Amino acid sequence: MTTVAGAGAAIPAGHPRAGWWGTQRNRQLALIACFLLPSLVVFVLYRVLPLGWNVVLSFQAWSPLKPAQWIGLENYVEMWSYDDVFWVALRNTLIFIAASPLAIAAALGIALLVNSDLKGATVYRTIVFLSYPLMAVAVGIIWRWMYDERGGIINYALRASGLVDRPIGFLQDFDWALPSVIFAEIWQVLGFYMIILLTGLQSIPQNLYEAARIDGAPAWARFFRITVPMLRPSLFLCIVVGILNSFSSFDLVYIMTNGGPGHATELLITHIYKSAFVETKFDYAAALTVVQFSLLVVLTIAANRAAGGNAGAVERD
Amino acid sequence: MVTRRTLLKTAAAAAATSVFPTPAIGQASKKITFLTWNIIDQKELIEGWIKRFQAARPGVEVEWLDKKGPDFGPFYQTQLTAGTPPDVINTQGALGLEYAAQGALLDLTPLLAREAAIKSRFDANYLGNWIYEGHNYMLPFYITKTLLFYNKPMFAKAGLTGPPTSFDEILSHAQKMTSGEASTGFMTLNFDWLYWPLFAMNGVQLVTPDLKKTAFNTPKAVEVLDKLAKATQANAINKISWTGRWVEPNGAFGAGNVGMLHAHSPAYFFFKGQGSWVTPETLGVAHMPGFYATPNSHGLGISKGSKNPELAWDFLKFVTDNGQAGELAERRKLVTGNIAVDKASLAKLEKEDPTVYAVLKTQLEHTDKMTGNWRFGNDSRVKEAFWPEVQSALLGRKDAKSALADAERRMSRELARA
Amino acid sequence: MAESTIRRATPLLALRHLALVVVSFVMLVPFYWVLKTAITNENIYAYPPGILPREPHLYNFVDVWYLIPFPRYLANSIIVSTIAVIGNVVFNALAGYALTRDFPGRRAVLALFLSCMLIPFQAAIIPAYLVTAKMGLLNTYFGLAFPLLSTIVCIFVFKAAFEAVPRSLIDAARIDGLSEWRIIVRVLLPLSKPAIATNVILSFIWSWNNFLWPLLITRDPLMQTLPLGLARFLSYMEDTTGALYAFAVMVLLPSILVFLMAQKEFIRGLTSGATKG
Amino acid sequence: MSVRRQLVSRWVIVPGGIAVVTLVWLAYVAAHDHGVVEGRVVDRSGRPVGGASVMLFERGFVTHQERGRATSDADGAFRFTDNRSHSIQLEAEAPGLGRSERRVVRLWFAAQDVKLVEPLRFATSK
Repeated sequence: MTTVAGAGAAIPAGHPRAGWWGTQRNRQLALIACFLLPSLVVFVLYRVLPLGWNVVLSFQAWSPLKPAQWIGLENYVEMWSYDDVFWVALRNTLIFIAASPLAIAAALGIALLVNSDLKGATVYRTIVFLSYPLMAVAVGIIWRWMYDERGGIINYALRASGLVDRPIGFLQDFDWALPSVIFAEIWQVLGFYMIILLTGLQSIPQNLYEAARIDGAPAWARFFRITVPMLRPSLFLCIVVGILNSFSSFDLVYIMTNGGPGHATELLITHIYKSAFVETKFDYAAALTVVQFSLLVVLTIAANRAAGGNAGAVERD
Repeated sequence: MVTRRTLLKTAAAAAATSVFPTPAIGQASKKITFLTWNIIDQKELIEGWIKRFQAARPGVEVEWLDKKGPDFGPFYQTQLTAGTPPDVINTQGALGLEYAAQGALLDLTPLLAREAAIKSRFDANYLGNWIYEGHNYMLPFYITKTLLFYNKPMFAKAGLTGPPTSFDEILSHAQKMTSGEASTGFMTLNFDWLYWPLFAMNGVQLVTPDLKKTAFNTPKAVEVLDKLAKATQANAINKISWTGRWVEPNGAFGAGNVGMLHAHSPAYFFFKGQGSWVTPETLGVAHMPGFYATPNSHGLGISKGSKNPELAWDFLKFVTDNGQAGELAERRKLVTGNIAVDKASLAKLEKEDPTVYAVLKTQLEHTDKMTGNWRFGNDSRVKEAFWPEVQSALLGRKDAKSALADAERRMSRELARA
Repeated sequence: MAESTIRRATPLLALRHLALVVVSFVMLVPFYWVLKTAITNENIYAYPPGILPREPHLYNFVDVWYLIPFPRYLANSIIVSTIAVIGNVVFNALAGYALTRDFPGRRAVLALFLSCMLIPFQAAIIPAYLVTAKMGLLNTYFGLAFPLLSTIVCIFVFKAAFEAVPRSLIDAARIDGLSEWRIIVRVLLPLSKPAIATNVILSFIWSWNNFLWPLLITRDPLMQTLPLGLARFLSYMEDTTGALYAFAVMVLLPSILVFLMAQKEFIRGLTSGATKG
Repeated sequence: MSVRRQLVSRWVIVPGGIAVVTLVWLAYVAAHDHGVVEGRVVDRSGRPVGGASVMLFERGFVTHQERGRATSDADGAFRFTDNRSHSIQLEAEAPGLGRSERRVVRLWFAAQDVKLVEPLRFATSK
């Protein structure tokens, strides 16, 4: 403080910067700003700018080499009143997202199990995580084969065990395709949820449990009064990631079904990608992107509310 | 003064090039980029070409890039937007036409007019696959169209003497060879309109000759689609026909329990690699009834944004001339659309590898009967509007009538937008 | 539950193992197939599927090594991923900490971060490319790593971990006159080892498996990363070949290694929380 | 963490260990990659075939290219010294005997020196 005051004195009085820099709080603010800066740079360059680009593009008619011209809401009108694929993709995307809580619940269960002094917890943990780092393309190929109607191991097992008499074309059947893709997606992402939740569990001070135990709170009570509230940030994170997966698992869907059969597994992201890079409708794809973005924002806000606001932060003193 | 300014300029330029490792931008030496479509297996060959090309032209540099189909679009479109498109590109199917319509490709018509010798190199019908609104945009690199492969032992077992000669015979043959799940009768590839001969041989037209209006929603088309759907439900047509892409159908045919496969010539090498049963005695090769076939050829074009279009054209001529094309034909065992080359290599193959010969021969026959190769500038959009609906019908999700109605509605919209 | 001190009755213990074994089985079956196909050349669409590998061998791995410039790609991947990991741990920790402090516009920043997460990269390709080109980072390691230098998920991992650290501890440190920087390094990070581990693991995996971005910004073959080798295998042999799966395994191993090395922190973390508060 | 502790941490040991193993392996490879391929050619009854020309095919991405030919000496032995590949096929051809079976030889690294245990065998005999 004193040194700073001195510095402040050295500079002609009333110099705004000196005055601003003078207070402890402002220096704190400057510091916080510096802390945020690197990340902000990355996100502004690779997230915010592209979003802006998409927003602008969504009101234009453009393709590489074609000068952009403003066409107002045409792209959106097209989407709303003519593109029936959009509505299918929207529905599928929502189903896709709705499935993630199940995965998270499963992951929580596993995390709790492997977070103890259980023998071989490390092994289990590793096994569950194993699938996450696998390249999505490889995962897609493998599951496409597992689901295969003739050579697929799943049908093979189902029939060997006499559960079904006719093989199921999981990825070819209009009703099975989406659930099958979702299951494969969960298979891959389970390990991710698990370590996020593990990280959360790790940071719960044990003394809370001890205290609770001394008060004679039963296990379930400790779970709901301590574990769940303390896990709020991690759970929130998992839910957000669950929402993200509706597009971050693009590769998987693209490899497994490419949105088919018909449009049974068409997600907004596959529709966006195909519109842009297969049909070269970049302008229309931009409109789709904006819509998907808004949708996900709404969902995230809802999740945030559910997690008690502040990204599920736990306020304690 | 002047000297100093120029000096500064060059210095700045040098600095720029060193700071910006961006290729093809602001480079002194004459450089072109050759972007191929999924032919990385011929690394040795293409690098050899480039060496020779450069040797003959001092100060010229050729950069070679290869992308797999799904990655090609994103890469090329991005490069277009950035103003650094690869000079010479190799695309598959109708994509070249779309890029042409997009204004990405150089119109080769004047160049071909200038050098008749080049134009006469190629099979006119194949060359014609890349004519968009009357202009040539691409030259054949290597060419394929669909044909009918069939499993002779399965034919014999079903008491069938020869390949089908009509649409209904395809279905009846298929039915005869079908027994539950153990074996299915017929299978086709479905991407890029490859299944279209099935409709063409029934006289179904997709669009009016001017490509402006849909023409497929007819009672006949409904009947055909319905027959195909029923045959699929009965397992006579393998479901993979409508759901698989490349690996599944060819893999299944290679597994030896599918009677017929309608696919283009590269399929042969794939299922041969998969199926030990494939020998000259067991594999039958024929044309589809009515000699209809859908091409899926590889073309070479020049990006309009090329900094050295003349050099690019030079390279195009170099790659497609007898020497280079000959090597490609020999190594990849394919036909190039270069008449002289194909003649020679087929003559050679006739002795060395009768099956390959039989397969490739079909590629040069009845080239006037090619179908499913409409010169759309928005082919993929039309496809996206048409195929999913038809697929729904084929897999029994929708009835043929309403599927075609929906397809018509969506396709008409795309055609109108174009 | 999370508490480690209690001794559990054996039947319950057995039950836990049972549950985990079942889960493990489901997780491993597809995996088994990756491995099986990697050590054979069987057509995976053959029927009926062979459960046990027929005449297994390891030559597919040799093929992978030579059919693509594996060593070069590997080196590139390692460099890029290392840059990304360092960037993530440092930047995310800073940002994560900043978000635990309250300052004007905090909610705005929070909202910005959250919404940044919701933009799919597939839709950002072209602008991202143009930006990178403008910065002259095409064909450079830094350009490859840049978009992944800081990831929001990991920022929130840190934020959550830091928030769980008792305030009293930080206040005490502050009273002792520790600078913010010191507080992070000396107080928060040591208590957030699991968060660090998670950051390392996830950022490594993400940059390691990144496919689309390297595909677009590296024209120079010498700058390409491992996942791009995948395209080469798919390109001609398609996906029935053993080499492809051998490749997948070879690309997977480093991630697993990093996970195994980092996950020790999850166990250590168990006791760390208990000490203070 | 002190410098010493960091040095012995797994983050150093594991990569270090891998590096060491790699170096050892590379050393071994360097000592054994002269591209020598040796073997013998015999006819059906196992008698050595002299003057048979042996072809060496090299594996490309999907194809096999002929890379070289060698001729077997009086006791059927042949020797290539310029193999660059990690996956080759050998086939012998002799007047009156036709072609031998095609032997697939896969190596652990490119140009690995190798000696065929089982000789190339013709289906027919003199």
